Amino acid sequence: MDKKTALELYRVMRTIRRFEQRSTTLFGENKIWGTIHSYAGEEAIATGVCAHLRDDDWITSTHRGHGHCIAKGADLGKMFAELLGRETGYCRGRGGSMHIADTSKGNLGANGIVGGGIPIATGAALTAKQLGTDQVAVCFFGDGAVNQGTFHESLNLAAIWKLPVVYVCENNQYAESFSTKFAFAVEDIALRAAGYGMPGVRVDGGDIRKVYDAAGEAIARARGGGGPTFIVAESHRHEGHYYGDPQHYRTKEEIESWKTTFDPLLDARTWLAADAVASESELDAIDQEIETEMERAIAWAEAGPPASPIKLPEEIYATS
Amino acid sequence: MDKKTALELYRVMRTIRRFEQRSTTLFGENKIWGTIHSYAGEEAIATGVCAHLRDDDWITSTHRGHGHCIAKGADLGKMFAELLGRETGYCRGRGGSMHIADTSKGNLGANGIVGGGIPIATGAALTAKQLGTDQVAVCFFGDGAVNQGTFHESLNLAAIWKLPVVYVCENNQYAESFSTKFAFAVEDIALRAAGYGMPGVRVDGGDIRKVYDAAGEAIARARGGGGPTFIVAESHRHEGHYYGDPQHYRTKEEIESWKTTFDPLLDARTWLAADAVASESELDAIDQEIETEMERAIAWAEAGPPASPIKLPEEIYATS
Amino acid sequence: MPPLKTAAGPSAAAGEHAPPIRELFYAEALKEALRQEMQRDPRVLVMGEDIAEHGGAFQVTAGLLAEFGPTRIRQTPISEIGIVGTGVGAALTGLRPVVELMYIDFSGLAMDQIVNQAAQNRFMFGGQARVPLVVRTQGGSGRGNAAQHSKSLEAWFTHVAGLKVVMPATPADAKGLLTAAIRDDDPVMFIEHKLLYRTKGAVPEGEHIVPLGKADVKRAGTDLTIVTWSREVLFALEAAVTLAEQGVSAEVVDLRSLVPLDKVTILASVRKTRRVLVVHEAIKRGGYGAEILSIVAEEAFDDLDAPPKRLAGLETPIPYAQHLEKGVVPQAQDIVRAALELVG
Amino acid sequence: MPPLKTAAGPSAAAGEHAPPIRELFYAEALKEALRQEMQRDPRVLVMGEDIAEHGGAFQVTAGLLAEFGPTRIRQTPISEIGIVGTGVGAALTGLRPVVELMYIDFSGLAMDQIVNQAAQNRFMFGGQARVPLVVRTQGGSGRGNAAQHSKSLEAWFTHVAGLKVVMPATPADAKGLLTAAIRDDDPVMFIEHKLLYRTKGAVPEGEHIVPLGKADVKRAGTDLTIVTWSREVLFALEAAVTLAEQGVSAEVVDLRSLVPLDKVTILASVRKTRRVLVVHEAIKRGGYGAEILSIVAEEAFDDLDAPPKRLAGLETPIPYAQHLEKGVVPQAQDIVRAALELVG
Ligand SMILES: Cc1ncc(C[n+]2csc(CCOP(=O)(O)OP(=O)(O)O)c2C)c(N)n1
Ligand SMILES: Cc1ncc(C[n+]2csc(CCOP(=O)(O)OP(=O)(O)O)c2C)c(N)n1
Ligand SMILES: [Mg+2]
Ligand SMILES: [Mg+2]
Repeated sequence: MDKKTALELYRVMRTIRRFEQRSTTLFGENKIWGTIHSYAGEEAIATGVCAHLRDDDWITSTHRGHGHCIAKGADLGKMFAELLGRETGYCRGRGGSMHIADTSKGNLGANGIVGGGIPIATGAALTAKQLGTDQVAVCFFGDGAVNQGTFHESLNLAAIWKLPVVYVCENNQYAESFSTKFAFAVEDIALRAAGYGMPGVRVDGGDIRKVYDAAGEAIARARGGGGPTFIVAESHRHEGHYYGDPQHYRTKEEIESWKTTFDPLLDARTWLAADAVASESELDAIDQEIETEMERAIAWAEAGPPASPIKLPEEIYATS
Repeated sequence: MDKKTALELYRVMRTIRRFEQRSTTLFGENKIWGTIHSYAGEEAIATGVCAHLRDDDWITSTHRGHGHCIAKGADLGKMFAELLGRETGYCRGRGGSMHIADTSKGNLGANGIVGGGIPIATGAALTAKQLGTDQVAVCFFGDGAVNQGTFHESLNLAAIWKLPVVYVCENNQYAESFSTKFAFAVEDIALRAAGYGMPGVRVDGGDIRKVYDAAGEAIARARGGGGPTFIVAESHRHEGHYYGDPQHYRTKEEIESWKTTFDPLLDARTWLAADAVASESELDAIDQEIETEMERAIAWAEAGPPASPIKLPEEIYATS
Repeated sequence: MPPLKTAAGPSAAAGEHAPPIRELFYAEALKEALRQEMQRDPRVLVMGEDIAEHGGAFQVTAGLLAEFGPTRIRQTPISEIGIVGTGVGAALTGLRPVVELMYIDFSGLAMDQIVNQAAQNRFMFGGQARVPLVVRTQGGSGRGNAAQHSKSLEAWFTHVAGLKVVMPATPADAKGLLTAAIRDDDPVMFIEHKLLYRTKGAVPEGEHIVPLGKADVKRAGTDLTIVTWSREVLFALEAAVTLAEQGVSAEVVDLRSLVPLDKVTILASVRKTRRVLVVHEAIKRGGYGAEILSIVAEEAFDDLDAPPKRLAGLETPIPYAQHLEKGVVPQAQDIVRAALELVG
Repeated sequence: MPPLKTAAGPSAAAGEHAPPIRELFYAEALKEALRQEMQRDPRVLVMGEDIAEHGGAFQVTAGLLAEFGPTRIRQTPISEIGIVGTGVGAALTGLRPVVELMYIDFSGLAMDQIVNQAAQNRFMFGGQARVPLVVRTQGGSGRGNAAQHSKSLEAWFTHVAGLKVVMPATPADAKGLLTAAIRDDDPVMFIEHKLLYRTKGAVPEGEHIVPLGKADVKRAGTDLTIVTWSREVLFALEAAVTLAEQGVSAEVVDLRSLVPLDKVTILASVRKTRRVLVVHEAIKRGGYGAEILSIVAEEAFDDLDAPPKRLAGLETPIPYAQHLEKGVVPQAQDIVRAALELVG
């Protein structure tokens, strides 16, 4: 992987991490309403996948969607503004953390319904096929969504129609409090792909290089008319399911251990240095730039006007 | 297989075939309202599976349910009475062909919703497990139901909970007009079992001996606490999807060919004779008995009173 | 039911240099709308079960496979939530899908994609997207299909912000409303009735649009207003004839669009006749008839000479036996009886 | 919302040698009902997502895992139609399952099993079976969860023949109605409200049953009747206090059971006050308020001194921003305003 790509991937991952840290503090300051789900620990997945996508490719995202949104090129200010319920937010304060979309960059939206985005991404891929373009749709979802009927029906449709879609399961080992050990009778979730007649790939979601390569292959296959792929990226979330989750379902030791033994950013810094791709100071400089950019984005968001009063029916209908 | 069992299986299959032939003529005579779906050609499946079940074991059935109902020991008169809309029918004329249940024999009911019975059978198996009995639930459904979300969610639940349930897919190669060639990107539907972590078995649904053995093994495993099995019985329906189906989706040749090359009854008569289990005349005698029994059942049904007026709310509520 | 003749409603050809008229079955009128819109716009595609060689459970798409091929008449496995959701995604990204749910009774399988995804998308994402999706389905009893293939569930969809709900009663309205629904940029539940497919009526050739949100006075009258929709419109018109013979002049208002709702036409008619009977096939409790009656009671209370009344299906799943099935939903004579009570 | 105090309704302890009373949170009252019924009947089990170690999204099952173990507090994958359907099968074969749908917004995924299977089974099969299934869920807005986690969808379920629908507003009713629902042999949709879990009220210890189908006059009055349910009961009681200060005496009728419905109590109250305001959080169009208003208009038309009115949620998905969220559903002051208009 060339230096430019490597540093760009690092920059995106770091931006996501920092965004999650800052939204967490903002939530703690009661500036964010509702709930937020941190992507910390899973940054390599969205980053490695979206690096292969164009602005006119589509993604569908989840309740844990900040990372997908950033990796697809979203504006940080508009994201914070949405979390802060500002008119300047991506969804004018109507959506909040669980419902950020950025259609200008092909992000069809986060989804509060587990598995809800799977048929939607499948439909986007159908559009590409129907109109004969070379666009690709990528569908992000968690391990929990794999046991939803939408997963099953959608993967079968994509397989029989050979649609240009890549299904990316972010297996962070838990669905809220439910461990995959109990939610599945199989250890390797990617096994399910065979039943639909599509390739199933299991990858280390903590290593940006491995994710980048696996995603590159799958997206190229989709673009080339080779049909769908099911990727399972093994990972771990550093935080609770949501801000304030007491995490009774796992031990303090487990929680702490992942922060040190499973961190795509630490991992990247290690090999970037070891392979002499970038020096510590180069990476620190990037972190510093992100720090500045982040605070500017937050300041911009906080300066925005509150979400404007709802206008009906025009806000619920396009034709009225 | 001993002679008694062999002849009993033959008798059940013949009874189902004859029931379908007669309900078809009754429909033609406008004595049956609504719609009927013939099981002709698939008799070996219900027969071979239910032969291993006790009256206190449960089954869930489908819109093509006459065969399951008979194999589980239903009274032919009450079945015909239901088709004729009589008060003496299994469901007092409320259900009709698509909704026959016989709870006295553990038949929890046919279902008009494709895949609708799959979680219900799973729940029956949960009852057995929860109460610590050795009862087993068998779930019949078609190839079309395999692409329903209920199939997916239920098989996963049964696998993680090791429930005593056997899922029997009757693959007659079509879902209404849709060929499995196009509905699946895999040729062997049983492949899906692996993704749930349960055994998948593909069997020739035209050979009662093969069905009997495969089902026996799966049901014994379930009864013994070994968990669920997914069986796919390959078969062909001799008639259209429903009475009156023009069958534009397959050729006359195909339709005719199955009646001669895929008939579990012809097949059974052949090996019963070849293995000298029973003579032609013995089998003809059985057919004759069934003929008599069938006409007696129809006469009884036709003599029954029409479905009585609906009483509300007691017919919709058990507690009111 | 024998093929019933129904006239194209007065306003059916409204706002048009009235094109040639000839008779078509309701199913043919729907097909004509699909064909014309598919010819007009390559982004329109039809998805559903058994819509290809078989031509659809009620023959609405018969012949379209030959004309448009399997990519635009896209037959699907039995995966209701999968196909509706795929329709949502396709609609969000540039297609104009018409997805068929064979029976409205199956909508319970796809409800999440219809409600949480299709209907809420535009508002939830601050107006970034539009969802030009039509979900074609059919409901109603009368064919002996029993409880799981005979329900009338329109009320569920009227209670969702962001959906539009249409229920044509005549072939002309079927063509005009389906055309309008396909061209509409919002998700539309297009609900047909299984016993209307074989009814005949005059249908304009060529482009024929009936705008969403316009009720149609199918028969003018002075003594009471019967507000209804879908198949009950035919029963109401039948009843109106009988009532006329008994000296009662009934006005029949066919809503056609349940959402958006044409309150103006309803209230104008009620203020004229000063009596209202709301009729539908769905069970009464929680039915859309309650919404209509409530609007009248709230906004025209003092214009009423008698309490407003509803006539609707009995609170029971639809039974199989033919003689029972007829008894649980309003027939023409039931409407006559209720109307006479109201004016008497 | 600060923990609101609510008294156990007059009739809450009806038909009992009034047992000791103490205060519990609504969530605790629900848990007490679950615990007592699970102790009483080994066939009762609870199934749902995150109900074990996590104790449920709203802590209703917190602690029950330790007492009853993982087979009776059975945690499930995210498979809504699978778990509700499994509940139907278990109920048909001898268990009494209480299945939890974490948010009523997810019921669209399980609708087929609730409606086509659970609700219709008894009638469809001629009375051969019973379906003692309770589906516990919660709805409503007020926590910033936005469009897919804040809906009020009770109207859908009231429009289904064969279901019972319950929506407790107070801790005492929550315990009493859940106990009754678990002992009922029919499928019951038990709908809680996410902002009620932390409200406190007096709750009888030991066995406490509030029969399904009995409304409760939570406050007596003479000038108008406010018919409402769930969280809006608290707003109505708050409004009644303000109204009293302004010399208006409002009677607050809490339906508690939407199905079966206590028409007698509603009509008696309306005939007394001669004015009715129906209030609910769900959007107005197609809401259950229309059913209540229709019954009043049909059966007590001549007893009304003013047109009946509805006050309900705006026709929009629930927005995220806190200041917008409050504005789309009726608050106490909105009820005061509507009541004054009605009596003025
Ligand atoms: C259909 C549905 N069921 C339940 C929920 C509640 N819920 C929100 S997130 C979540 C866990 C999702 O787990 P997973 O898919 O693994 O994603 P993760 O949170 O681990 O990223 C659940 C159960 C929901 N939002 N939608
Ligand atoms: C959920 C649902 N979708 C569609 C239908 C309409 N339908 C009835 S039978 C059938 C085909 C079922 O095919 P399969 O499962 O293979 O069973 P078979 O008829 O071949 O025995 C369809 C699509 C239905 N009844 N339920
Ligand atoms: Mg997870
Ligand atoms: Mg089949």
